[in-house]
Order: sequence, then C-alpha cells, then structure tokens
Amino acid sequence: MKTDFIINAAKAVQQTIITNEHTLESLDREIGDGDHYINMKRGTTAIAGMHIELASLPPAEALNKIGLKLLSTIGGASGPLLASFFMAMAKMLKENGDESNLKFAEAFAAGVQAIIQRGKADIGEKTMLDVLIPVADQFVLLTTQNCDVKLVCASLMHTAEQGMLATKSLIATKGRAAGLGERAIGHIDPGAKSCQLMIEAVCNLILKE
Amino acid sequence: MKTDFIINAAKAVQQTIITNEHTLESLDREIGDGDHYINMKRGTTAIAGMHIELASLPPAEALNKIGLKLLSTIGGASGPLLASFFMAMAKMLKENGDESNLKFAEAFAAGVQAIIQRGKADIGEKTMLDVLIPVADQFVLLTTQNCDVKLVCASLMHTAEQGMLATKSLIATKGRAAGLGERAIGHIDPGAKSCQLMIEAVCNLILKE
Amino acid sequence: MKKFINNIDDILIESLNGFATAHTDLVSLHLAPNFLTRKNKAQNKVAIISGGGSGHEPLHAGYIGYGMLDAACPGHVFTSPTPDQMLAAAETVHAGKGILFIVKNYAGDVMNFEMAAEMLPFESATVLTSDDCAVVNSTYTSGRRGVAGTVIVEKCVGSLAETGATLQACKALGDKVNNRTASIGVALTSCTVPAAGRPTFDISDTELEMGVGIHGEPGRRRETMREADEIVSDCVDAILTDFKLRNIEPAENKAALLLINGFGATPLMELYLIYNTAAKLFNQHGIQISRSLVGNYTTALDMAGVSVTLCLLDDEIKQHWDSPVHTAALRVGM
Amino acid sequence: MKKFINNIDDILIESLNGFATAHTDLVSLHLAPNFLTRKNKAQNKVAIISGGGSGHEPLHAGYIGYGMLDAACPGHVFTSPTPDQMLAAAETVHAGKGILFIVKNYAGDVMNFEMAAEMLPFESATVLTSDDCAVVNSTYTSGRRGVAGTVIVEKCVGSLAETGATLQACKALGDKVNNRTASIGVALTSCTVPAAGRPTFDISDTELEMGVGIHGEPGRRRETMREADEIVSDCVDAILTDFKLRNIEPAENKAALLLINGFGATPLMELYLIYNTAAKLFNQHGIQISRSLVGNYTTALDMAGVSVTLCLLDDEIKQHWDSPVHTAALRVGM
Ligand SMILES: Nc1ncnc2c1ncn2[C@@H]1O[C@H](COP(=O)(O)OP(=O)(O)O)[C@@H](O)[C@H]1O
Ligand SMILES: Nc1ncnc2c1ncn2[C@@H]1O[C@H](COP(=O)(O)OP(=O)(O)O)[C@@H](O)[C@H]1O
Ligand SMILES: [Mg+2]
Ligand SMILES: [Mg+2]
Ligand SMILES: [Mg+2]
Ligand SMILES: [Mg+2]
Repeated sequence: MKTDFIINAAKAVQQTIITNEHTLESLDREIGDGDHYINMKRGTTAIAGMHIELASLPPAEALNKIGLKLLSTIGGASGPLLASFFMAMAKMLKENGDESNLKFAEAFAAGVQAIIQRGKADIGEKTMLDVLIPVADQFVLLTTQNCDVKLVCASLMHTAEQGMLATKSLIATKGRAAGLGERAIGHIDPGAKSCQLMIEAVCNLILKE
Repeated sequence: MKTDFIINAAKAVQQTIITNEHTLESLDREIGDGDHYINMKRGTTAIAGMHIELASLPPAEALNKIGLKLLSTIGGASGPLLASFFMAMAKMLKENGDESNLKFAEAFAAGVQAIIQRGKADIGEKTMLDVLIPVADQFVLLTTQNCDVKLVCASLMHTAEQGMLATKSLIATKGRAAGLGERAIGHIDPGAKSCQLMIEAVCNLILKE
Repeated sequence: MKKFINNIDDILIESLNGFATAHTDLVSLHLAPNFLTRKNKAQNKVAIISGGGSGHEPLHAGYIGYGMLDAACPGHVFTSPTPDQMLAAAETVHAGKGILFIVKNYAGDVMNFEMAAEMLPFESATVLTSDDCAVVNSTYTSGRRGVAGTVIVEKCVGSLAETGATLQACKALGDKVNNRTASIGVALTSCTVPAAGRPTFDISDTELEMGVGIHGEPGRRRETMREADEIVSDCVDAILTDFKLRNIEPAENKAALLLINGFGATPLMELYLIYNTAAKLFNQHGIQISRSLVGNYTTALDMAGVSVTLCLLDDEIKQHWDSPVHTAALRVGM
Repeated sequence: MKKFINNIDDILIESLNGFATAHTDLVSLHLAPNFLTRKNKAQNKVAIISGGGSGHEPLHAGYIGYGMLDAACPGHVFTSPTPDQMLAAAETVHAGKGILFIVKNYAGDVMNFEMAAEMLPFESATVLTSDDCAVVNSTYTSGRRGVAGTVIVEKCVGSLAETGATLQACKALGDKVNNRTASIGVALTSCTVPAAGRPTFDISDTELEMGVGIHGEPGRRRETMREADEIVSDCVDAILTDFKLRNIEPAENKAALLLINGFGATPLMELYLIYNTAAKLFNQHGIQISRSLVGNYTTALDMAGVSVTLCLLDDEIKQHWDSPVHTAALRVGM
C-alpha cells in the first residue's frame, strides 16, 4: 500500500459516507443520538482535504496524521476509537514494516486491538467491533495464506457485511444504545454500518485497480 | 324585576355561556388570547352559586353584589367592565327606583355608560359595546314608549344580534384585537358575542314566563 | 396538548405552591385572594407591586425580593388578576411611603389595577409598561403592549425604591425606563393555553409570526420563515425605527442594554446566537451594548420564539440596573 | 424544523460568540480549538474543566466563573468535544495544582477526555458523573449516564477548589456528590438536532418517554401520558429505589437538595408544579428538601420534559452548595 492509495481511499471513504447520509443518520437516530453521520462526514471530509500534506509522507506517517486529524474532528465515541485505530496501525507499520499485505493485515489488527482497549468492548456488544474484529481476523488469515488480493477484498467485504448485519439482532452493551435493553434489537449499529461501508469502499477501490 | 328573576337569570346566563363554550373560546383564540370563555364561565358560575345570599336582597343590592363578585372572579378586560356595569346599574336602581321597566332600562343604560367610562371605548371599536350601546338605546326607547315587555325582549334580542354581527366587519381599536389591524376583519368580537348570548338568555327567560 | 398538569383548575395554585416552597427563603404565598410578598417585609420605602396573567414566569413572582418587587398578584393563565388581589397585597406590603403599581399595558390589567387603585386606602401611582413596538399605528390601538421590557422597569424602579425615594421619583424613573425601552417579538410556534387545550394559533413549518405578543396574540404579520440573521435584522430595524419615530435619543455614550428574551421553548443556544447578531447590528448603528441579559425572563407558556428588547441607558438607569438584587429569577451582588 | 439559525455549520460558533459577548465580564472565548475560560485566570488552585456536546446549555459554559468551572470545552451539538480542546484549555487554566476534569459518563466523552488526560503534561484527575438512574440493569450498560446532577457536582467541587484544596480532595468530593445524587428524566416531545432537521424520535400525543436521556436517547420505556402527580411519583420512586439499591443513606438530618430541571421547552410554571409534588412526596418518605433549584440547567435543545434530581446532602456538600458563585447561569452571594 502506497500513500497515493491512502489518499484515494480517503476520498472513496468520504464519498461512501456522504452517499449513505440517510442510512447512517437514521440508524443513529433509532438507537443513538443521531449524530453519527455528521461526525463521520466531518472526519472523513477533513481527511479527504489533507491530500497535499499527506502526499509526501510514508504510509505509516500518513496514517498517523489521519488518526490525529480524526481525533480532533470526529468527536463523540467514534472519534477516539477510529483515531486510536489509525494511530495504532501507523505505529505497527512503522515498527513492523509495510512491505507486504500481511504486514498491513497485522497493522489493521493492531488498530482493532487499540479500539478494543480504548472502548473496553468486545465482539457481540453491538458496536463497530462486530465488523472490525472478524474483518481483522479474516484479513490476517487470508494474507498469512498468501491469498490473491482481489479474493481477500471480496472476502473482507463479505465478512464486514455479515458482521454489520449481525448487530441487528444484538442487545447493545456498549455505546449509547446500551441504555435501550431489548429495544435495540432489530436495529443495525450505526458504527458497524459506517465501518462496513468504509471497508467496502476501500476494497472496491482495490478491485477496480 | 324581582331578585327571584335575577337569580333565575343568573342561571340562564351561566347556562348559555357553558353551552357556547366552543364559540366563545374560538372567537377569542382567533383575535384575542383564548381565555374569554373560561373567564366568563368562572364569573357566571360564581354568580349562579350566589343564589342563597342573594335571595333576601332587594334587586339593587343583589346586582351590586353580583358586580363585586364578577370583579373578583372574571379578571381580564371583561371582568372590570361587566363589574362596572352591574355596580352602576345597582347604583342607578337605588337612586332612581326600580318600580318600572323604564327604570330598569335607565339603569341598564347607566351600566353601559360605566363600561364606556371604564374602558374608554365607544361604539364601532369592535367590543362588547357594539352590542350593549344599541341595546341600551333601544331598551330606553321602547320602555319610554311603554311597549309590551315581550315585544321589548324580541326587539332587544334582534338588536343584540345585529350589533354582535356588525363587529365582524370592524377593525378593532380597543382590547387585545387592536394589535391586529386589518386582520381582525372577518371575526366576531368575543365580548360582543357573550353579551349578545347573555341578553338573549335573559330575554328568553322573560318570554317563557 | 401534553403538559405536566393535574386538573386544569389546579395548575395555578399547585405551581404557586411549588414556587413558594422552592423559594421559601425569599417569598410568602397568600391565598384567596392570591398574592406573593417578600418573606421579610421591607420598611420605609415605596412598596412596589406588579402582577398580571400567569404563564409569563418568571414574571412577576420571580422578581420579588430585595431590589425589585415587594409583591406580585398572579392572575389565571393569561388573564389579568382582580382588584381584590391588589388590595390585599397593598395592605400587606404598604410601608408608609405609598404603593407603586407596575402594570403591563393591556386593557384587562389596566382596568383591574385602576379599580384597585381607586379603592386603595393609600397613596398610589402606576407605571404602565408599553415597550412593544410591534403595533405600528398607535391610533388603531389602546396603546402599545407591555412585554419583556417590564423586567427592566421592575429592576430599576425596585432599586430606586430601596434608597427610600419618593413615590413620585419611583414613578418618574419607571416612566423614563419604559420610554427608553423598545421590544419586538417573533414566534415560531404558538403557545397552548392549558384551559384551551390546543394551540392559540396555527402556523406552518414555513412561517413565522412577526410582532407577536406574549399571549400568542397574532403580530404585525405572518412572514416566511428565514434565516436567523434576517429575522433579527428586521427586529433591530423595528426597534431603531420606533425610537426614531418617538424621538428618543441615546445618551451621550450611546450605551444600551440588550435583552434577548426566550418565550419558553427556544433553547438558550439559539438565544445566544440571536444575541450575537443583534449586538453586532446595534453596534453597526452606533449603539454600544454595555449591558445584557439572555434567557427566559418574560415567557408565553410553551411558545417557541424570542423577543429583542433594547433599553437606552443613561447614568441613572445604568446605576439602578447594576445595583444588588436578590430574587428567584435575578440575582446580582448578594 | 424551525429554529433561529443561519447555516447549520455555524450554529455553534455564532452561539458561542453570543455567549462570550453577552458575558464578556465573566468569560473569554478561544477558537480552533474551541474552549472558554474565566475572564480572569484563577491562581493557585486546582483548575476545573468540564465539557461535552453542545445543546445542553447553560451546561457547561454557563457555569464558568468564580466558585465553579475554570474552563469548558463545547463539542458540536450532542457530540463530545475532542482532546485538542481539553489540552488547549488545560494549558490556559492550569494554575500549578493540577487539572480536574468533570465528565458526564458517555462513551464519547469518557474516551475523548481520557485521551486528553493521557496526553496532558500536568497532573490530572477525572470525576465521572453518572447520576441517571433510568438505566436499571447496569450489567447491560457501559454505566449510568451523567445528567443534571452534573451541575451539583460542578458547583460543589468548584467551591472546594476555591479554598485551595488538593486535586485528590476535589476528586473525592466530586465522587461523593455524584454518588449521593440520582436523577431521572421524562420527555413529552423529542428534541430536534439541527443537523438532522427532524425530531430524534416520534412520540404521540398520548405517550411519554420515561427515563429519557439528555440527548433524546430513548429511555426505560414508552408509557401512557398521564397526570403530573403520577409521573412525578414514578420519578420519586425510581430515585428512592436507586439509593436503596446502591445502599446510599441520607445523612443524620435527612436533608436533600431537589433539582427540577427543564429540558428546554417546558414552561417554568410546569416545573414549579412538578417541584411542588416532588417535594411533598420526598417529604412523605422522610426526606427534608432543604435546598432547591428549579429551571433549565441541563437541557436537551428543544425537548419538552423534565428531570428530577435528588442530592442527599451532608454538612460538607451543603456548605459547598451554599457558597458564593458567580457564573452566567448560577449566581449566589456575589
Ligand atoms: N465502547 C465502544 N467500543 C466500540 N465501539 C463503540 C463503543 N462505543 C460506541 N461505539 C461505536 O460508536 C458508534 C457511535 O458513534 P457516534 O454516533 O459518532 O458517537 P456517539 O455515540 O458519541 O454519538 C456506535 O454505533 C458504536 O459502533
Ligand atoms: N376598552 C374596552 N371597552 C369595552 N370592551 C372591551 C374593552 N377591551 C376589551 N373589551 C371586551 O373584552 C373582551 C375580551 O374579554 P376577555 O377575553 O375576557 O379579556 P382579555 O381581553 O383581557 O383576555 C373583548 O372581546 C371586548 O369585547
Ligand atoms: Mg451518535
Ligand atoms: Mg381574552
Ligand atoms: Mg386574557
Ligand atoms: Mg453523539
């Protein structure tokens, strides 16, 4: 992965968030406080606007800058979580190297670990982790097996979608929806949805290449 | 007019106010503040409840007590106006005597004069006076001519209705509707309506006797 | 209609009881006839009594206390109180120097206070507040309405009265403050009078009511809903035009007090946004906003909307605005 | 949606500007990152910083000033502020004795303040407020929400800090006050987040939301609208049950502070009516309401509704509640 790709991915991510305004906004209105779309829009728009300052940086530094920018633009619960993801991912890439897909998968998994630590949540709590944990596992598994990158993308998109849909039947035990008890059942978690959308956008970008 | 009649009239008046809740409430909502019905209900209910303490009093004293009670129960603009009416009517009856219909007509006219003085309004300003002034004039005229009481009643009811209807096309220059300018046109004045209803109720009571 | 009420007939008493218990250190509640007084009777000063229909809280009971009112007479919702209330209140708070009534200029209030004043066994005077400049053509009206500017009058007169000033001096200051004050209101929604059970007026999502009164009386005209800055700009123009028409000039230093008053359902966040624009616009017209008040000070039940009030200060008014006051709704320096 | 706004993206800044200009004697506004501080920096005391999503005004900026906060970090509407705001605020107000963050217990606020604390070059501690007892089964949640009780925590801790107390002492008092406080909210209507443009939830004219949060988060359950006394009685029961479950006992004299907090669109008249009933019911349970606060202190934009908060006083809490404070929204003795 090159920084060029990161810059393109940032645009694709911003695009998918904006395209899905209605969905994200509605989901967070149903079981949250309605701001998830606007938070994600603010954050992803800020990132999309960083292309000039990112262009000359190595991937790890670019991702770290993205994390810091998300930290100061998203706010809410998703802000520090996604920021922690990128900062931890950057740290891992820097320490571990960025020369293979596996290294990227491991960095991705480190990012997800950072979210787990920051939010003290785990899989099954009706959060973005229901998408990110299975995707990280699958990503590492497939790249360890040296799978074709297009196959990896297709698989991760599928995993992300499954994880996102799985949040529908869960009771929330973290995040704002936690106050709802049984009433959260039947609604997809907004953070899970936005993560699935972002993964899909990045994978589609790779598939198109 | 005997105090017995006043007591019965008080009941009839309370009855007609309550029957016309919707009309009075709507009219004051359209061009006022919506409380005219509840004000009139509070006042007329208090009067209807005074029958025991009124029973033994001469008409003038009964009417004065009614005035004082209205003063402390109606509130708003209509309270002091209607109170002044009854207190002035009582005063006139006391000074002038109560032995003929003409004396009552003159007392009625004195009551209307008190309203004019208290409210500094006159005919044509879209208030209760658009009913009361013509009724008072007609009342005095017909009783001076010694008309039959039933005829007087029929005529006063008609005059009251005409006066009430006439307020519809007026711009208000007194009362809450005065702020409305042209927008008051097309709406009947609530105080004019309640006065017309009360006059009608009392006249009907006489006609039924 | 959804409101926190039990029986409609009990709202007033239950609410007054709550107010009196919550502020037991400040006020005493008297019932039948209903009025509230300071907990500790003031001595040797003009006693200041205000009152009016309920539903404008914290007006007037919220302004009872040192530096402001001695008593308040609450009527039913949006209905003037009755003379027996004013008489009983006057009897209780009279302290040898006469009674000053502060009355918002509505036919009902004026006449009820007038009858009370006529029956009163003490010397009295009345300040009629009439700051609402929404009603343009004054020959068409029984006069301008008294709205949020009343708070400024009550504060300044209350302050002067504490100094032992005469009834005449208090009345003169009240009239001066009223004269140097202009207000205009805008409603986005109607209020709902509990007894009526439904909104006083219908208004769509694309309209606003410019020049609305504090009872939800229809205003100058129904206008198209538009952005805050345009609405506020119209309010500022109305106020400046009013001062011009009435030949009221700012004092030397051009200092003014800007009161942005919420009608009950408008969030503080919006009130401050309005303040921001209004202060800027007045500044552009050479008026220095040196004092301010932002919040729900003269409400219209649950109406969403705001009124803009400008009071042209002079040294005397400023001094009395700044002086200590200790009431439920306004507290400074004590 | 009808609101007094211009562009949705400018609401926050315009409103903050208005707040800062209206209270120029009390606060300074800093932009990019956004935070507000006291006009005059306090010396030699623990610096107290709070913050959270906007839309709860006067929380938190309205509580900046002597005896309460040193700084506040406003996020976007209903969205936690970001760590860069807390860091810049801390840099500005730090006065040698450490930073105390007062944070309402929401995942977003907790994490953003936590990251700020980790990055902070000063000693710091955090009081998490979690007074909302609406969420029954705490194993299902990341913890109780912080609501209107936060005001009491900020007032008491702010008072203690003025005495020069240590960071540990301030944190301990904050935790104690939070522990001795319980709240529950009821909504009659939803709020409308400006960016969303429509109500957060739908609710009919015959329903209420019991246990609602201050962002319009759905509550314990949807219930049938009923008379005020019944609603209040359920609130009082929820609070007393909560104290019982948590084994919190009133102090010797059973004194308590009762806060009836409007969410933004509920008239003061109704708030006092609710106060009347709540005070009576708590009294019947042997609790003496010796302090009270009634008004809009922790709002949810334009939501119609109310929260009932009880704080079980002891001598220390009472002393700090009563002490002088001078902020835009709360002022006592100065
Ligand atoms: N502790 C947590 N761990 C992981 N994800 C979380 C946690 N808390 C919240 N989230 C995610 O954040 C999303 C909400 O983000 P957002 O609406 O932007 O913030 P907020 O909840 O503060 O309004 C939730 O849908 C959920 O996926
Ligand atoms: N100056 C006045 N002279 C005569 N009648 C008046 C005057 N002012 C108001 N009214 C009458 O009072 C009526 C309104 O009474 P009401 O609604 O009870 O009081 P308020 O206007 O104080 O709410 C008006 O419809 C009008 O007929
Ligand atoms: Mg959210
Ligand atoms: Mg009326
Ligand atoms: Mg009225
Ligand atoms: Mg949020």
